[in-house]
Amino acid sequence: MLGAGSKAGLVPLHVWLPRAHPAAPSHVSALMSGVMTKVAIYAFIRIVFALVGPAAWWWGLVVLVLGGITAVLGVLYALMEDDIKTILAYSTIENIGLIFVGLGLALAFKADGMMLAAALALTAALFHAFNHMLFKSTLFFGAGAIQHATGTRDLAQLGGLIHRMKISAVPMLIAAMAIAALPPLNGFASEWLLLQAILLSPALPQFGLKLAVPAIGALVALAAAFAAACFVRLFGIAYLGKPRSQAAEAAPETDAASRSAMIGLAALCVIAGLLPGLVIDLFAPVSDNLLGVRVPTQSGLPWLTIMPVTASRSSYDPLLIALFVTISACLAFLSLRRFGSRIIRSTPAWGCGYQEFGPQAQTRLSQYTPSGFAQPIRRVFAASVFRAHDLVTIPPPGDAAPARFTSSWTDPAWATLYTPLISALDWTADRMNRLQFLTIRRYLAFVFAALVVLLVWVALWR
Amino acid sequence: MMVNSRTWQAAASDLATGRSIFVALWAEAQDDGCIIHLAGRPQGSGEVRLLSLAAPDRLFPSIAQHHPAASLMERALCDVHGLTAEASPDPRPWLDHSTPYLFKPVTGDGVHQIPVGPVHAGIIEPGHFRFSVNGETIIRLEVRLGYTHKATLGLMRGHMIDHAAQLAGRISGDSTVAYAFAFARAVEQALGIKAPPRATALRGIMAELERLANHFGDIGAICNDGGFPLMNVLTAALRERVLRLAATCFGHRLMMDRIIPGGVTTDLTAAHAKLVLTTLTDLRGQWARLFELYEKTASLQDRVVTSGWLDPMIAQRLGCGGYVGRASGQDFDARRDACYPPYDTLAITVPHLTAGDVDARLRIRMAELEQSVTVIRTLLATMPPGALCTPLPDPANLTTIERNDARVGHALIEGFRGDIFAHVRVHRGRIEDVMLRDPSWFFWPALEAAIEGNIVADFPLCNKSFNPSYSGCDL
Amino acid sequence: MLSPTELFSSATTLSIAHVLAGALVLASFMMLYQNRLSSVINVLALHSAVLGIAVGWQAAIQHAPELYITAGLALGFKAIIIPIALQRIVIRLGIHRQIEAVGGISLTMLAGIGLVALSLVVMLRTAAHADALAREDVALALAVILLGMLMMVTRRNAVSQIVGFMSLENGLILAAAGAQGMPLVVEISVAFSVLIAFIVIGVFLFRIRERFDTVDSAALDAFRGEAQ
Amino acid sequence: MALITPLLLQLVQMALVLAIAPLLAGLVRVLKARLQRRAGPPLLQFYRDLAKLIIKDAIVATGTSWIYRAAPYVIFAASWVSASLVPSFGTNLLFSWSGDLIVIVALLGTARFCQMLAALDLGTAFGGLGASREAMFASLAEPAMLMIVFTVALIAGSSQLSVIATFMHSGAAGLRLSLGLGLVALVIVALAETGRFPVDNPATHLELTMVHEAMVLDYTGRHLALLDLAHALKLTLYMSLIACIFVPFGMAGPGAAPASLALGLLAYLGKLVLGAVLLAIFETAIAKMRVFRVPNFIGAALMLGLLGTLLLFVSATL
Repeated sequence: MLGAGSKAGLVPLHVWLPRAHPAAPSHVSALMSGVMTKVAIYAFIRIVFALVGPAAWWWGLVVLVLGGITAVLGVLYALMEDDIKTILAYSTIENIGLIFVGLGLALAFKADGMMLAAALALTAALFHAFNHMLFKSTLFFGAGAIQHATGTRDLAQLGGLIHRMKISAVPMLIAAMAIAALPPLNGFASEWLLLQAILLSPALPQFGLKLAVPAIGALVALAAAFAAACFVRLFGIAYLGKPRSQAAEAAPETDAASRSAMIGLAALCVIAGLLPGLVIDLFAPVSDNLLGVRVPTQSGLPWLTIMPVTASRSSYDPLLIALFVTISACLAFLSLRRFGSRIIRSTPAWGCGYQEFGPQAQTRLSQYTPSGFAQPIRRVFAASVFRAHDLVTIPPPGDAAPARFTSSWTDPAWATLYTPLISALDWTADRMNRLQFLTIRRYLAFVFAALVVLLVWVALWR
Repeated sequence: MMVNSRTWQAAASDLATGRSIFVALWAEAQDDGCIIHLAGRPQGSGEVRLLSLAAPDRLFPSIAQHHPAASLMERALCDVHGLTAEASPDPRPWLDHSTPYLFKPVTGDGVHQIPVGPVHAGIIEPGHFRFSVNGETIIRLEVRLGYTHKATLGLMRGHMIDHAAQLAGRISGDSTVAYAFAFARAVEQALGIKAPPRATALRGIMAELERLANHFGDIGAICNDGGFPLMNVLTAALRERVLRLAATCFGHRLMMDRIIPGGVTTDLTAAHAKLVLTTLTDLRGQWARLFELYEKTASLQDRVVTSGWLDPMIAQRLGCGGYVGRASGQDFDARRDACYPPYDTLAITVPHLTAGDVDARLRIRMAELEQSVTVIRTLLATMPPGALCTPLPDPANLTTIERNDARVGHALIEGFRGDIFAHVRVHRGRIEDVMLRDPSWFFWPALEAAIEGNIVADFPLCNKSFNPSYSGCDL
Repeated sequence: MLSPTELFSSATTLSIAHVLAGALVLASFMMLYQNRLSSVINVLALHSAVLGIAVGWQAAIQHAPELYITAGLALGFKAIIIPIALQRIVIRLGIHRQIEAVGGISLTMLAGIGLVALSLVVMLRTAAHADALAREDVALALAVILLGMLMMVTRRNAVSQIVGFMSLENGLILAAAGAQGMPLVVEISVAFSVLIAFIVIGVFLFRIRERFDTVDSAALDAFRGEAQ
Repeated sequence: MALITPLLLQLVQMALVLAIAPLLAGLVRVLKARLQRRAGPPLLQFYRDLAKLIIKDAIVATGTSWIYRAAPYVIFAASWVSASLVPSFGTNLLFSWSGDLIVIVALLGTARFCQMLAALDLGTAFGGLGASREAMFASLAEPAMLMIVFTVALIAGSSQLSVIATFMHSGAAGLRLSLGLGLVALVIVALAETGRFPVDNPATHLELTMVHEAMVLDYTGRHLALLDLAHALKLTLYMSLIACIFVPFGMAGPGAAPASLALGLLAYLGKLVLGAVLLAIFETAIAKMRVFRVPNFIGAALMLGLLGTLLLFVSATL
């Protein structure tokens, strides 16, 4: 677990990953993210499901909790980073977390003999691993194309690339939407399967699992929502808006080989998203092999729906949904053409009459910066975990000095795990010393804590 | 008093140390260069003193380098008269919009700007706000005005007093009574005449009615910008009743041109006086319920308490008057401290708080509403009979001395925003030099300072709680 | 007049009791969520009103008329008189400023969720043989008590600590009412003890205020020599 | 024949939500105005605005890409399809199996993704402002919604809305605490997702405080019409969702007679009017929150949803 976890990038063993991945050339990083981490997952599956005998249920719980935390923290990192490849590397950590949630769930189900549910969870994990390979490779190719075209990976230097990298922007957009788990693309299909597996958890006999799994479900949903924010930020800032540097303004389109590779991978994302039944059936032999049970065959169902358990429980038909959305959009388009104005005129966006925001402006001061975009999330979510902190100094009236802004955050793994325990010891000693000076509220807190500890003890050991 | 450069600098350092409070800075064009006037008052007093410095080569030692409150006025007068302030910390133009404008510097990673205005979505005056932000965190706010520079003071110079009085009443429409009052008092002082007692009582009533109407409007608008529109529609109804009362009693909703140098133009009949009393009693009952609503709406309290905190130190340094200063611990009210009729016979208590947030500025307004009602009631109860206006001396019938001597007068009048300063020099019935200073000159820099630690979304709320006048600074 | 037990099936009467107990937990959460004194007090009124209804319902389904008195006491004292008095105190003290929750609202609520889960698990484990709904009601009552303690621990302001204490007591009464009624004398004494505690605390508050010009209990700490 | 009726009902449903969405939004506006003692706009003003916007030429900012022009169509289509998948007057919708509640929520997520991209495409401060705030709110609203889905799905044994509605209608769920918690949480999420008080002010003119409006600030003509309609559809969707899960009374079941369908329709409209009244009262009585207080508010929904799910496990062991 420790070995596979550190290889795959589970928190808190993740620290190497975001440093190594961006350092490699793009196609190698694509390979690293897409394949190498999967090797670890493969090893984990092999060891835990096949080699080690029957697993205890709490193994599943441990994997679940680690996976859930990894997913959320990974994507939070990604949201705060400015370097495209580092963002992608952190997002890999998130996806590994999601895959481990699926694996943990499968372990737990298996330990309790719920083989069908275990097969569903395992399939979801494998499906997600497959999807991740597709869209993450596309994204790394795209990142490579950006780096090649502009010479930078810093989001703060990019912008407006969609106008110059017209073709490669499209697979990039598809991959971004897929990794953000949006229907009808493949990322959503695997996440939907995972959630369906989570919905089966009440049947688990252990109370701890029953209570933990929905909480993990909340973490999965949180990670998915963060991922959407993260990739809106990545795509929206790199490709949309106006260029933030000369290099971005003059970026050439990437070469045909990269383009076609990206398009091919993105097309696979779309196909896997629209026809998830086929992919699920592809993984059926694996669960058959490992668990002796397989998820019901999906490809024969009418309208290519997927229906993991029973029809009355849930079903999802991405093809039909996509068709509906397309038809509705076309209907809207056609009826507006028929009944409304067809003219589109174009004028510069209002820049308050200032040259620096006008059509001829060189600087793009009014556009959101990547760190500005992430600031609300950083302030709300990262303030405690990452000790994210913004410091503003405004000189008093009449002082001509510039106003200053600094923003900082730290990786809690470094701060809490890798810094020596000595400081903790110091702190404890210090605290012991202060026990005698407790306040009323702290006395209360101690009584309260003692009560809670007692209750926990009753809950777990009685 | 004409001074030399050394005394000038000494006066500036007096301002910097807080021994005296800055009131106004303006310039007057002469045949040979300019004369710069500096008005100040001792700390805690309403007695304004003037210093004048000749600037023959269009150069003068900057006041702003010692005292930041003077910065905007210094920049404005440099633009109007083509002067240069030596060693000025901020030599950028203020009214002159012909050149590109450099906003104050900001350093740090990931900083971007949000430009707002001068065209706004609401019906407000033009002003440009430049926010340097990182996401929601405001790193710096800078205000740029001067979009409606009307050269009002220039239009007044050389004209007859009655014409100038009309212009004075139009400097900031919401304070038309206060401006007319200030101008009239300055002219009366210059000409050495006194308005009849009945006229001063009526002036007081009008000034307080204006205060009532504007405070109602402000309280509603603050709550509206805090996302509580209900309060706005309710106070708008109260404001409307005050305006209609003014229209009925004085013939004009805003009571424009009702105060003239020498007195007032409209009398208040006994029936109308009764109407004022009954309306006020009725309004008072209504707003008591509104304030209860304000205090009990926890979601609204959550918005206003602690938002837009203005440091009392900064309020003091900038010489902020009115509700802005009084909410940040400044105990100054021209009605009490400059002691002009009709307030000289009344006991004015000045409410002041130290919290300095939006809530405090709103509570000051509420306290002032109560006080305005008391003042109006007292004035109505003790209304003296008599003439409405003392005629101004006819320029044709002046003595030789009077004909050759220009006469100077100034006044400090408490408008609804704060103390309005008026200065005139009259010569043969014409205005030679004039300055009318709005309290907003100090609110704008205070707003820029108060935004520290606030987020972008709270700016409209903070701004509304200051409610500075654009027009008053675009003279 | 028909009693509820005649009107509804026993499952429905019990599930209504259950929902009322749950509503009390919800009210406790609402209390944790508030960060303004006057709204905390309003939620206390709501909390006590829900308690009154819950106890009243218990009285009806258990045919225990003495419980009506408890319900009446809860409604009269804790839902009306004490909140009004506390509001007056707050207004007289002039503390309309924000009360800081130690460690953020969301974190506190998350801890609250954990406490609810804990009390459920504990009750399921310890009272496995008891009647299911009674067991759950006790579990919910325990949750209310724990949340009340949490409220006291996470708040600095003395008034909100009092409110937390009152909600804690509400939880106790709920537990007692659920357990097939307790003697009336106990109830009355509980109610009176609350009242007395309230009066004492009221006086106490003004004393603190007089001496330290604040009701932030951190100021007391400073006085005790622990300068923070 | 067995297929024709559900198909017809599905088509009626699609037309219905599209037709009444502006009416509902207009009704809320009128009610709010009345509560504030204003006359307010006419009830049908929203339709007039749409008609006016549609015949006007569209103006787009220079330098925007095809995403800016395509986004309104995608957003509108996704909102319309999701709204059509929520059972309103009858549970027997033909395509209800093509997506469960999770899919509906995710489809709205797709619409939001496009909205945020379009806002960033403008390259102005307000687009970024709206998008970054939306991202912050959504990152809590989506998990909260999912916890509500969990609660409801675990009670009904399905995440399929038509199954849930049938189950709830049958009364088998009974009075459950978890459902109560879920309702409170869903109301909070609905307020946040539809940009109502206290999260966003749909009627504000203050650019700096906007969320949704900031993202559509530069849209004009038919594009704006689509976005406004999509926004109104979202409001209808959430009201229908609350009605469908928590007050399914009067809904026509599968194979219902025309009379009961008509009754179902009446009941549905009645529920919407009631919802509009409650929303208007709530919005009048409360002030908008500080931006950084909103995460607490939506976070409370997340906690309640989680609590609802946890309590459910306890109840399930009865």
